[in-house]
Amino acid sequence: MTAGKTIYDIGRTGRSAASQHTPSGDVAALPSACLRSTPPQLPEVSELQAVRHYTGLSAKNFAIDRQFYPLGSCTMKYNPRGAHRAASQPGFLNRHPLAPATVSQGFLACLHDLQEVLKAVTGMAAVSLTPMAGAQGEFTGVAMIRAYHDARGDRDRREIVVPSAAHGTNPATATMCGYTAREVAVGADGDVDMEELKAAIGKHTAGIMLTNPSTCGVFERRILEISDLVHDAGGLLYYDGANLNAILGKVRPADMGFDVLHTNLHKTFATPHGGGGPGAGPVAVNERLLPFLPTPWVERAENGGYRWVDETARPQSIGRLSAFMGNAGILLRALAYARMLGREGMTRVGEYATLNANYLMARLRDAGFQLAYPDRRASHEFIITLRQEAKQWGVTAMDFAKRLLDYGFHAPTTYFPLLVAECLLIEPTETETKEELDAFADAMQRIREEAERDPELVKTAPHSLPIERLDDVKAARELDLGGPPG
Amino acid sequence: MTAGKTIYDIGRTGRSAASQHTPSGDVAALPSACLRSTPPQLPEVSELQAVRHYTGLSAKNFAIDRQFYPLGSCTMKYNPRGAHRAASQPGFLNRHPLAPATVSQGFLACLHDLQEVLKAVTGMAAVSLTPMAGAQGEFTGVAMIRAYHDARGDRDRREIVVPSAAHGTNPATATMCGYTAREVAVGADGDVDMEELKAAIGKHTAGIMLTNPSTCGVFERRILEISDLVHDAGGLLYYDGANLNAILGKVRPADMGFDVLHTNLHKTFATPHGGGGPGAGPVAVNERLLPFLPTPWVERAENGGYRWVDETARPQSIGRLSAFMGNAGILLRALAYARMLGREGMTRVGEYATLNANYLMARLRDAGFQLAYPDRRASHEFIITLRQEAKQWGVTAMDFAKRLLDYGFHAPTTYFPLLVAECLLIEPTETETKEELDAFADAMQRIREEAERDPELVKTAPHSLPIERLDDVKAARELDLGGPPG
Amino acid sequence: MPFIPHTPADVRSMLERIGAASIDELFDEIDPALMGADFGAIDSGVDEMTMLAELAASARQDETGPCFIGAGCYDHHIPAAVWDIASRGEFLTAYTPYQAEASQGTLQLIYEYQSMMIALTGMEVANASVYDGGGALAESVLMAVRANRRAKGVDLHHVAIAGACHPHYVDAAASIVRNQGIAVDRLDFGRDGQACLDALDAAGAPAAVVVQQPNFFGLIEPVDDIVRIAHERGALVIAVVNPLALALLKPPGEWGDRGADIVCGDGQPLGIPMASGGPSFGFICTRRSHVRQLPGRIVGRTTDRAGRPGFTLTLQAREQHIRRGKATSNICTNQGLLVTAATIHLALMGADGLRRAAAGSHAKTGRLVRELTAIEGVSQRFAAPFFHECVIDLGQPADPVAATLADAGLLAGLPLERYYPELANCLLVCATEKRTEAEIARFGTALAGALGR
Amino acid sequence: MPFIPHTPADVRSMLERIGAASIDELFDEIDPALMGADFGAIDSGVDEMTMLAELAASARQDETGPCFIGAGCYDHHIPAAVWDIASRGEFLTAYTPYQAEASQGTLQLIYEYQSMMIALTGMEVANASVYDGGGALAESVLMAVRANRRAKGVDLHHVAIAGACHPHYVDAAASIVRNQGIAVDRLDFGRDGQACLDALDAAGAPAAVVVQQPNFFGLIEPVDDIVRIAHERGALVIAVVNPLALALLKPPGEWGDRGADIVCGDGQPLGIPMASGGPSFGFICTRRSHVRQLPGRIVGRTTDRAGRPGFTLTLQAREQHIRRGKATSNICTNQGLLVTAATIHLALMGADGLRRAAAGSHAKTGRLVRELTAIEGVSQRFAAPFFHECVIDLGQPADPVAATLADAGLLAGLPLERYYPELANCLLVCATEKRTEAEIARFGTALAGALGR
Ligand SMILES: Cc1ncc(COP(=O)(O)O)c(C=O)c1O
Ligand SMILES: Cc1ncc(COP(=O)(O)O)c(C=O)c1O
Repeated sequence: MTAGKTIYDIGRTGRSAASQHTPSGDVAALPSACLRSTPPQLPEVSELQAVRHYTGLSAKNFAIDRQFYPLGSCTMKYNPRGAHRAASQPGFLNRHPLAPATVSQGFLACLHDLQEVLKAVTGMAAVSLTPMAGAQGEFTGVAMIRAYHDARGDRDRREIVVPSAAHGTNPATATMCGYTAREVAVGADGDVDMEELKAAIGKHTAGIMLTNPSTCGVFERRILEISDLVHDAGGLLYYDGANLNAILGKVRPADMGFDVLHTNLHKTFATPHGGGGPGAGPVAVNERLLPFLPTPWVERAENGGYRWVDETARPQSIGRLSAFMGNAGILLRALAYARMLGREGMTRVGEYATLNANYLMARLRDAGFQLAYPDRRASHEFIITLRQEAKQWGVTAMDFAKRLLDYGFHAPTTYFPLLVAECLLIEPTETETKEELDAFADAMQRIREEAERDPELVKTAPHSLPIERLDDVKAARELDLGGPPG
Repeated sequence: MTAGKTIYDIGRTGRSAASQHTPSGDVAALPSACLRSTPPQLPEVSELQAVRHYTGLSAKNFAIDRQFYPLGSCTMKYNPRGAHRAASQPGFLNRHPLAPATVSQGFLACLHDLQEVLKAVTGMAAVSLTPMAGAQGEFTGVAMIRAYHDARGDRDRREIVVPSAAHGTNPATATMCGYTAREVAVGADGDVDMEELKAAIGKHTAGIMLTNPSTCGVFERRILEISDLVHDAGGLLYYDGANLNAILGKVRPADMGFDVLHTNLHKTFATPHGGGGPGAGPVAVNERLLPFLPTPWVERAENGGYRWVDETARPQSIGRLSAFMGNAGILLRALAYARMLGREGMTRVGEYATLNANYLMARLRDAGFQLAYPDRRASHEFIITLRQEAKQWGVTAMDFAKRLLDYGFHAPTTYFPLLVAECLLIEPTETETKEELDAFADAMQRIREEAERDPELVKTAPHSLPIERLDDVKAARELDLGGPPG
Repeated sequence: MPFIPHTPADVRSMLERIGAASIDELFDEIDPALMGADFGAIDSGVDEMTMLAELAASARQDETGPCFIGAGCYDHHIPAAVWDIASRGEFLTAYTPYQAEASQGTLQLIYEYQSMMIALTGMEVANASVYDGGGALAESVLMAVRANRRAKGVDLHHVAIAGACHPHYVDAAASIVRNQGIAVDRLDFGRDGQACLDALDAAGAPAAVVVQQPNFFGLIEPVDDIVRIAHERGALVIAVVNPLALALLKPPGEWGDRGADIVCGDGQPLGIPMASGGPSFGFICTRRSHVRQLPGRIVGRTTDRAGRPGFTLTLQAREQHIRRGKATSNICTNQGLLVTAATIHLALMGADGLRRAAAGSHAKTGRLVRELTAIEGVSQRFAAPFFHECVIDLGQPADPVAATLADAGLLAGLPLERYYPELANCLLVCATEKRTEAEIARFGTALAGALGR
Repeated sequence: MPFIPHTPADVRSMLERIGAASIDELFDEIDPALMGADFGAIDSGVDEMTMLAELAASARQDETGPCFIGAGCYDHHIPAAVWDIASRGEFLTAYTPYQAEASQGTLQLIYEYQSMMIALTGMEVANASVYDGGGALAESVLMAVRANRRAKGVDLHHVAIAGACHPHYVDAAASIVRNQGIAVDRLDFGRDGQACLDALDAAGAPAAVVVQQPNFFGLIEPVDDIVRIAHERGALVIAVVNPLALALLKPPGEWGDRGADIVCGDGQPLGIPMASGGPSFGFICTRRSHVRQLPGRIVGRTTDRAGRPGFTLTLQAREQHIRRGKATSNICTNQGLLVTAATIHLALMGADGLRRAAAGSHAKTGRLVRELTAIEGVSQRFAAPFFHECVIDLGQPADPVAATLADAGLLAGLPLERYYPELANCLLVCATEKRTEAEIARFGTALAGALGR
């Protein structure tokens, strides 16, 4: 039994997974000064020990394949195994990134197909698949906005406007692109405060980053007005596609006036999150930004085949963002998913994600929970605030979250967006059943009763997991970040 | 959450895993009288529901990849993932069993290689890989013994002798082959009682089935004497290879005088047990029985290639035992394992399996447990008897077994062999670490203390699993064997 | 040391505790004369990388183009989720669920499997698998003879096969039951390829009558009549079925006067790769009244000490580990992992998905037959309706034609001469739902070419 | 409806509870003008079987013979267990471990990963991954500039690349850091292909000096000297390393006077398939004193309420979800699953296994170089010792030769003209431990043929 032990703890000097020992070789040609004097301290375990240890660790995770996982803004929907299989074909796994295009036509065709799908769902003119996650997509988009202004000699625009509900990656991206993030408030109805926005926009404005539906779980109704406002001021609009799942196949960001966007394939296109990644955050642009698209991407050649487009063909490109072409394996999974959904299936995604969210919102409302935006439709997600519960019984949103784990549900997103106190951002996704939503609502209701009757029980949760609540303060104060034992 | 629910319970009319719906077709050409009037009542679930349900069920199993699993006689050793991978190559998985030999040379070469390995480790003249498990191997072997006697016109031999410690498949096999099983006692030292044996053997004896080391966990020391005795009486010797792991690469059954045997590839050759199978039980024979070998098997052709041998070439063969050639995928896994071990690795298997068993036996003896054969070396397994504990504290072998589950160990084999009261047959295998054996011995010792101090605790175990002790009597009395809900 | 975790220090301290000087000493009860064998014929071991390269090369060698052989093993679509889940260590590396509390995953799954097989076959109980379809037929014959042993006027030493049953199944059953003095009589099939009711009428009073639906030639048998005739003579009826076909066809439980008595077959079409024919699994279903004659594991639902529902192996008194020489069978290890895959497969397919796979295969084979018989001199041998296999007469010996096509990377079907000399010009072909229009067209073109048309 | 479980009855009762008449009504806050888009350009959906057939055909189209390209992506052996475990749903379908108690599996694994990376690099702390090697270099540059911002006389707008660093890494870093006003200066490499110490001497006072070991040409760099010179000028040293090479080579933590300050690279050689270059993962290790400048997730060990050890994300105040515009980076989703695979890989390989893979690759490349340079007119471009890549001069333009060999199914290495016009006759070749003698001989023969020798 290895409970609580690390892989180092179960190792012993001289032990190994010997069938992984490939034939070695002579290193006499290497100058001894460049060689290491002692071997690195890696674990010394048998193959069975490694298999048992990591299989055992996996069992300590919640995951979509095990639990309902209504993490708002993260779109934890079913990740089809067929897509995983499709991307795991030997021909894909063994392809070298620098293999000549002549022997890569199958792969290039797949990328091209995915580019076309993304153009169609976003309404944009061109797509680059290279960004490796949403945040890298954001970086790419804002870097393109900057390249656009720079190319026009319009160098005084220093600000990127973001709503206060924006995801942290938005302002962080602005900074990485050398801009200042300027936050504008969100009104009581969940839409951006138009007065503040008007005050914020001007000739210093490089652009605005918006997600719509927003992370407040509502659709920004004045989006066309905002678009005009920003464009009239000479700024551009960036669409954070993290929430595209809500409107997939129904509304195209291009039609809302956006100039550039990323999509999170690991959300909307159902590629697995992998315990923290990998994702993929392809960017799509309208004609205006097309010259700046990052490389490489794929286009059709005259002979009907496919070829890479790189900096030589696109001298204004913002360039390369990674060593190769992006998270190819994730792109293939997304393509597989898109093929299985097709046009009709995509439309249904937005519809049923929205149905599930509105239903669960209604159930929780009826169970006595306070909605952040009670007069609004939920998009694919919605917010409840436990302000009341915290004040009355001292039971916080975090306590509810931890107690949900005991009931076998992953917790919703907690304390985001920051502007709603004691909030839970709940996103059920379209792939969950009504029964699962009902069970979750029932659990929430029971926890609420517990919070009133026995607040300690909730405040000290979880109680049924391998571990109880962890001391985060200690973690940050007495830093133990690992390192080999000796 | 679906705890305790069956897949039927979570289904709903009209729900489906729709991406598994392949294009249908017109069935008008089929007479309506032969068609079913209502669809079969299968579960109606979404793909996520199925994935989550069966992933969740898997988590309710103990398995080698999760726990120490010292199930005596079953050789629960590490099942290398590399062997699983090797057998899962598309070229193997997509091969049709009746594909012509001309396009099957890769596969046939693998089978031939495995036949050669098995000939070498057993010392026999020929091998047929077709039996699908140990019991089918036994059937095959005894059917060959019968064919041999029949071919000689020696039709009065009606008995197969088995020691009382024999596995249940041995006498059951004798019956299936039209023989009567005659049991002979095992002596206090674990060896067969020679006097009884002599009395049992005669001209009515078709043969004897033995496993050596025996299921008493000791090596039958008078094996050569027994062999002479049986052969002199005109009988043949069958070797039940279930325990070959103990002497792999050290002693060849042929040298002990056996005429025919099976090997359990799912034991000695580390192919996974799969929660009840599949296995493979290839048979090996000496020259005497070669004409009777079941078909098909593989031999080298004159052109250096490989070809199937079937009944046309071997008219005396006992024939075919299954629709195709056996559990090909298991054979490939065994070959992969054999290639990784090689000659030296095989020898080590027996050595370290024996070391682990003798060590664990010593630890348990020192902890106060009573050994069934205290004066003997353990082979790869050994027996303790909890007669004392049962008498003194009312805590049985079964109670110890169930309580071990709480400590995170699978239980050893209980109540087998039948001749030792309240016994546990313990087989650690060579792939477990000393630390694991120590932890198991410590747990046994603690349970013994619990049995003395708080027998109820042990008698009502397990306490930490998803379910408590099950009512087997009720299961057999109030038969609920499933069926669709409606 | 591949897979052995012992360090030199471990070995020393373990030997010390044992009180032995060396590992060799642990073998000191074995006659030294037995220990001298030379294992030099076995090569030295190689690392996993090298082994994988070797076996991958062998596997690659056998890759071919599209497969149109059926004959008991079919190239159907298998949802990716099936083996992703079935290959989880918790299913793959567990043993038979003897310790029920630590094996609820496998046990509940088998219970669900039994339920699904009951639904498909229209029977009342199912076991947890036997080795394969051939073995299932053998066990079914033995079971029928035992179950029918008190019937009057029935010959317990004979069972009759009505019509074209898979010859390998019949061979396997014959090899196995022969040892218990039971003969398997193959009755003639009619000119139309279906079971000949007259032959059955003339067959005396066998203990059981076996009929395969669809039969070996892919044809629909008049099962209602066969069951009625068999039952009139006191024989039990053993139905050999393709479980996928049961998504469309009348379940054996409803055949004739009171349904078949025992239903068996091979589960390969339910999510099992062809994989050279194994591992797959055999299934047996029967009436509740025969459950004590059923071989193999059976899972039942019961309750635990706290009254919660749970699952356990039951009726073990039928089995060899309890009943020994008097058991219903010697089977111990069965084909559990394949049952795991089939259960997940059935759950994912549902009745609708299964029906589509069956109907799609039926339609594709129809399409193939039209393609092939459009070639001059090529015809359909039997006119009766077929499910997803069909006997095609090439008008010239089929074996060399199939060999030519195989060399061109196309598995054209099974030449039947080996089994039926009178069908030397015939190929048994099959197109599952996986075969594409392009592949079918390729077959047509290649066949026409091989026939010189 | 693929992946959507709703029955019509579900939809009805859900809408009723919501108080809406239809699903469409749920979109009534959206301006109808936005809803008219035509999605007809997207094809209708297909079932999993059809999708798999399509993508398998594409994948098969690109299968080639042996790969001798390296250049940052290497065809090493990956133990079968690595992805069998990493692909378990519990790792594959979990999110970032925000709820620590429900994510101990991933968290402990990352902690173990951090430990292993610290061991390999000789540094003090590691993060839980960034996107890839190129991104890791970019983040390292930004980090170095931040960490060095108080140094005197250092130009925070420049970093210098000493010698031949992977051109794609440099490009990626340049594109990214450019926006913060940082220029990446490529210093010349010497005639021997190694970093030119004189060029470094002349480089002014960059905030950081980047050196890749082994460098892009596979050559061993004089890292001790480079680190010493850089530190003398107040620059921080960023080491770009191949983690597999670190099984053999001196860890960056020991280079020069006091070791490199930041170590980054791509984890692909640690159990990640080539897969067209992604997903893989970037790693960054550094000194403990710089930990607050490290971007990305970091896991720490702590205790739970009961005092038991457990793991959690820590130092989150560096990250965008807390610090927003002031975060060390905008990174959120990283490459967790690949870290999972790499951790299992490292545990299985151990120091010995890793060393063998490295030494084996080194030796195989030596063997390859001998094979190729035995051809008349073919030579080794740089004489310096190499790890497992080498620049081969063909004496004629390399691009068409590589194209010819690719058409023959052999990936002959990377033609360097695109990156270095002066190396237009050169191929960068690599042979990992997986390449066999036969494959190397085949390369020799094919190359000789293509060159007309
Ligand atoms: C609204 C929003 N924007 C951006 C991101 C960043 O995407 P990624 O994590 O893929 O970098 C997220 C991810 O959680 C998000 O929810
Ligand atoms: C001693 C012995 N003989 C025979 C067998 C039967 O082998 P199988 O289960 O493969 O049919 C076993 C299996 O447990 C066994 O332990």
